[in-house]
Amino acid sequence: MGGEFTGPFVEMLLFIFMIGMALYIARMRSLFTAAMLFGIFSLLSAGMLTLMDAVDVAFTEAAVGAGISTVLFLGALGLTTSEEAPDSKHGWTALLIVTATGLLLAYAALDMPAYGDPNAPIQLHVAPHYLKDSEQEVGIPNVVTSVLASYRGYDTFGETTVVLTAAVGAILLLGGGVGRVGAGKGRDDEGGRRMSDTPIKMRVRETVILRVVGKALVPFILLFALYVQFHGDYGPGGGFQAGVIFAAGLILHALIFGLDALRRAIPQVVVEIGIAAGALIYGGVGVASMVLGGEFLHYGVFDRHNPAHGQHLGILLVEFGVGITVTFVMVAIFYAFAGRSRQ
Amino acid sequence: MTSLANQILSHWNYLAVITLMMIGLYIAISRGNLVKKVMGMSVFQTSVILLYVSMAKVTGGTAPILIEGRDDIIYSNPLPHVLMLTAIVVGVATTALGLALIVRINEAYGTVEEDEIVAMDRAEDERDLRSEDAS
Amino acid sequence: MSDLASHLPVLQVLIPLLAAPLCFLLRKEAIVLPFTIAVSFACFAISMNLLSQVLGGDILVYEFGGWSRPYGIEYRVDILNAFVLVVVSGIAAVVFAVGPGQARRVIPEGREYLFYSAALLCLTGLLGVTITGDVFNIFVFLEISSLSSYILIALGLNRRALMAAFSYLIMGTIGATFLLIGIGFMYQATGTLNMVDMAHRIQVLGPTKGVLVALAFVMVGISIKLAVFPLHHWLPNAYSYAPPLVSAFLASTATKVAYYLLIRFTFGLFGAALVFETVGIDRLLLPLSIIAMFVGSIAAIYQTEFKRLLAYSSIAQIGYMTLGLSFATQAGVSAGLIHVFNHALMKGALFLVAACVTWRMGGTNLDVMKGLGQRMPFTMAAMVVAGLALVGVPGTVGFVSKWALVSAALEVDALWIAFLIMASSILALVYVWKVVEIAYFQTPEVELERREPPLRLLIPTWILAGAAIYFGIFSSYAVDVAELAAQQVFMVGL
Amino acid sequence: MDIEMGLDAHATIIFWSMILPLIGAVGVVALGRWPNLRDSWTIVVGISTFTCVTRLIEPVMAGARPSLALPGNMAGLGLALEVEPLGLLFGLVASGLWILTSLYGFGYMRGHEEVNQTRFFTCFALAISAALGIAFAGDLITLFLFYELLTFSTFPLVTHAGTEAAIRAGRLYLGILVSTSVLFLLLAILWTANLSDTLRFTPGGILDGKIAGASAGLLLLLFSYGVGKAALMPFHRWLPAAMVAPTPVSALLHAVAVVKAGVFTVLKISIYIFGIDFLAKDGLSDILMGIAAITILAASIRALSLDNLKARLAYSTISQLSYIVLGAALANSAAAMGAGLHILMHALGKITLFFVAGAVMVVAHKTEVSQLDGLGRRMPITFGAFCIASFSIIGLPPFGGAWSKWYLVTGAFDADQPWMVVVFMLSSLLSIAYLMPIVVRAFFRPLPEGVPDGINEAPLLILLPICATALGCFVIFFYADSVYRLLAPAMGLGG
Repeated sequence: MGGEFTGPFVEMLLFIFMIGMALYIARMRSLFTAAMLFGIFSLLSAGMLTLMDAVDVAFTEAAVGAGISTVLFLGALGLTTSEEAPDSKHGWTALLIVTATGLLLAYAALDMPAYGDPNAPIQLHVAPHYLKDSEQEVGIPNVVTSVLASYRGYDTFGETTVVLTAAVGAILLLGGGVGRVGAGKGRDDEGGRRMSDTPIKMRVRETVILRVVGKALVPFILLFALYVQFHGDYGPGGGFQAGVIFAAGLILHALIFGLDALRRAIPQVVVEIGIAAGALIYGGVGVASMVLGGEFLHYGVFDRHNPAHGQHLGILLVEFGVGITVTFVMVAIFYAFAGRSRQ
Repeated sequence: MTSLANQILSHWNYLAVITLMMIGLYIAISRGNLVKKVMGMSVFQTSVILLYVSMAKVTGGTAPILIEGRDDIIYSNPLPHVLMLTAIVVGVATTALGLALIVRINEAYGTVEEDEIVAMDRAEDERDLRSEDAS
Repeated sequence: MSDLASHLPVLQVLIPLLAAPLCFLLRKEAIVLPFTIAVSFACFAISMNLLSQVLGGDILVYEFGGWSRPYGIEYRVDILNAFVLVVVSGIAAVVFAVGPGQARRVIPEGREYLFYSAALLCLTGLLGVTITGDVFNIFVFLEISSLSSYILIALGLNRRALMAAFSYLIMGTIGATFLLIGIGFMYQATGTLNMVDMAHRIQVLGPTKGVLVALAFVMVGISIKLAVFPLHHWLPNAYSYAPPLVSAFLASTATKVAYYLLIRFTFGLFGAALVFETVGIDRLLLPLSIIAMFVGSIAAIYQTEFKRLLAYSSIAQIGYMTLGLSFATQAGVSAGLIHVFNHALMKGALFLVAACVTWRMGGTNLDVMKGLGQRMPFTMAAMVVAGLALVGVPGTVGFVSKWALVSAALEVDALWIAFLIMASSILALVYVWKVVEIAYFQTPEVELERREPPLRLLIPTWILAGAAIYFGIFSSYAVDVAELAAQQVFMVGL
Repeated sequence: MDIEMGLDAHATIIFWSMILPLIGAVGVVALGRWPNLRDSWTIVVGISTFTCVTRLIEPVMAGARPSLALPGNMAGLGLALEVEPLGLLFGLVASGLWILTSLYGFGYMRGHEEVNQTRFFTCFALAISAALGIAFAGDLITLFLFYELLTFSTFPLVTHAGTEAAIRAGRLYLGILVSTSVLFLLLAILWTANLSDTLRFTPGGILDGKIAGASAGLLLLLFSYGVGKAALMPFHRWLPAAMVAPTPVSALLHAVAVVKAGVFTVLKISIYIFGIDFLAKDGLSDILMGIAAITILAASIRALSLDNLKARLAYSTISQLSYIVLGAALANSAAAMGAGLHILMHALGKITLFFVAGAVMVVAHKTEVSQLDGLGRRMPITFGAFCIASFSIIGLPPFGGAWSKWYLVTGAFDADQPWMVVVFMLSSLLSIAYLMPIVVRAFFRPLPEGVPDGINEAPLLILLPICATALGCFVIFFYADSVYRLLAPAMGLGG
């Protein structure tokens, strides 16, 4: 890293850019542009996160904020409208609320330990334990992964469930791309364009170069996802990031070769079973540890002689579960949006 | 006065994050376009992530991936990172759900502007009321 | 650690949590429905067992992954949250048996299992929020319950349900993010996420700026979820356009869990001394509660739709609960908790009546309820019973609540508040009686024969309505537990 | 051991006297399809209930206070029944007159061809059960429970006709009764609970020394106005409104059960919660006395100007109810005795008057006083009974009303309140003025042209109860002594 001198300048610059982006998002009437700006905003914040040593978070933010969220926004815009109506009212109350909230926060923030203070309460309690003892207790170098999957593994299980909930919602609300909700439950092939057929994407499909490059790229993306999945113990990465990247690979495939191609390869039923399977793998690991005489998610019991080894195994398995669920949830959400015809 | 300036200097990061948060919150509550609202919400949530991670930063520290055999390295606090991984996921789940709702709202109303939707609902109420009076 | 009993705290949440993805695999509604019922009953049984274990004053602690406090996440069961667990899982056991009802029409064909999955996720989230002893875990499970409730609300028949769900999503997310910011400041000040650890450290720390602002954000965040006046705007639309069964479940559980959080944070984490003496939250909460009691009730009087009327009534009833809290006395907290239980019963029953009416008439506009007293006598009798409970007629749970609340008010020598509580219950009589008159004295526009809804709808309705009487007459069960819980909150804190 | 056994037996009697009307109500619903069977069933239940209650006389006279703890506890307070003399008297009146009213009701409802008779008799039975609950309540909370149950069980009776007017009357009925009970009575009970560790009705009261001065006065007012059923002005308007109900309801409920439940409650609270001695201290009850006096006179004057017979009787009732409140407020033994006696005496008289009003309505379809000219000649027995009952209400010997008025006036003298004596006298004069013209019209005015010949004495089922209650007004004059002996312990007058 650049040391104490360059750091703040880069960070400040990033912040100035981000604030600019945010203001642009607020003002921009073209929603497509706003969505793209949001993607850039996420990317910048990922950069900022990296500067603040949160590589795992940065990785995820880049994949999710800049990747998935932007795709979702574009997808939704493809199905709705791309222009915001001129807005006239309720600016002042909102501004008042926001200013008051902001001042309150600033008031508290100024009382906080200085930025980067190594003697802040937060640095003296609990966290040192993770940094000092996780090597011995869990046995993997990436402390974030240790905490994520073991010390606070239950939170991560909850997080997996949140993702699963989103899939439930997307399928229930948008019909999983299989049928239209409400009026006429028939298939939606008859009329209207699909999101995957919006002009930009149509051009994608028609451009030979993109097809060729894309085709070559997809396997590498999937491979990279697998690397991220299983390398999470040692470096940034893990089930969540891997799942998102894997899904991104599949979605890219669908964008190039059409939704139906992907549908044929991975039917909706498989997607749904996959979603459930991932969560059940995670829960199953926990239940197995209970059966073996430990608490829920107490991986140490998997290897009585070498608890750290058991921890390692447990983390590998739950990360795998997360990866599967996230992959299929992302695909399910993509199906749900993409399969929705435009009115 | 200088003490306040010092305070601001040593906390500039937090203040920048708070500014971002408030812009996000402002978009979420003041915009009439539903997609914009969700965008604002996302900006808000992303900024909260920055807030947490800012707390974790230790000057001169590095990412909390242990390097064997080195005791002299300062690591930043891994716990907020873990928490924010969860928060990001929660955020994207919320965004997905919000957008799914917007798609349905657009199908039902033909618009994603809050004002127009409210106006349509009100017109519908008035129509019901009139037909009731007529009967 | 091997015996099943010691795992009960985690099983309380784990069973519905795992059942939700299992629904994906079972798929057929004929299997998923009994499965869901079995799961909700198992939850109820577990919660009863947990309550009986902690009533003596013991606190059950379950450390996830075998990691001890404060490094891991722990579940922590005391009387207070065991009581709320019983309410939530009990209501789930009664309501889930009914199935999606009319919402079936908007669910994609063959995807009914997803409805059950969403319902189970909602239950999971609510139970998880209640039982946990870790502040960040609260946020995670709160989001599970919130996201699933947005989904469930969006399944209402009217297109306005979508907008209601969306508004709730925005408000709910802002609320949750505020809570997250508050938790962040608390973490920043203490370095820990474990509630017990955090409470101790906040005690030592005292009212620093960070802690005070954390308090403000946590309070606002929870108040949005709880629909405390004036942060209640999402609630009427959400409850009136959601499928009635969803309203029945959410109205009797979601706000209750939020109320639990309010108690937990004020008395457990920040400590009553800080919240009430240093900051004086009560000086804000008390008038807001009273305004809510009146604004909610008066708005309810003017509604022309049954569920919307009930929704506004909920805002008033939430005012009673927060009023109890704002006395900052043991009697006040106990009164609030009693009302949590009682309100769950009566509001649950009333929303189930709305479900019955929807089944029969396709909607719950007050117009269509004309003359239903003769055409659906059992359903409407349940409405009268639960409605009277809402008014606070002796012999019903509503009276028990009112008694406790007014006693608490008199204990702090607030005769005028006592009088206002009474006055607002007169308003409840007005809006309840408005519905009764419509159902019994007005003639329907179209002549209908007498027909009751199917038993799978009628039985749950009457279970709750019956309970509203039973626990009104045999009130000591609930009252004793609530008093013990309040006592523990005051004596032990966390 | 024997005493234990004895008490248990009494508890059983209390239990049955409470539960029988409920069983009756269930039976009425079950037998709804067969009117004759249903009505016979009502009578059987009525007689059994009354018999049960009468079996409590002996032990209570002997000084026992049979009690029964009800299952359940509301708000952490157990529900308890305890029979003391005053409650027993009220219970006897309510359950005894129920039999007669039922008989009358069959005749009336059939003669009037009313609909929903099953619902009517069901609610009637429920109301009686609630009234008995009030009579036997052992503490304030139990009393409040049954008080509210009585309100809600009588609501369907008031709105029986289902017309717009009936619904509006129902709103007023429920609105005033529930509002006052919740706003004032419940608040007063809670206040009492806050002051005292018990809510039991205790001889001598429970409040002395725990509250004083203006607060005590306020509490007394909260209690008095909280009992809306006592119809103290200005919360009296529900009673005339409730007259839209079928006449049996007006007769039993709005001349006996409901309104007497109200004044009974006031009396009971005065005696057993405040205690007569405490009330007499420092003129605590002076304000209440004034309110009662004003109600007595104002309602009487209002009665004078009303042409509708039932409305006139209703205002007469409001006036007479305040006799009892005034008796309580005078706060001495004689006045309390007068008040207690008046519960019975006024009940007998007023129910007769209402029975007659109903009979006229069924037979001649007349509702206004001005339409009654000459009817006494066609219906001599009916109007004879009316005359007797009027004398009793006015307070002439040899009818029951004379006794209660005697004790009330004595009490006013004892309390050194000569103005109250004047009030009683004035009120008697006024009651002559609003009751006697009716008798005079009926007997001495000529029958107007065009009255069909068919108008004659009422059917037997109606006539019989009328005669019975009118006879009661007379007979009780001679047996007032035994009622006195029953009540004496409660009023601190010794055996």
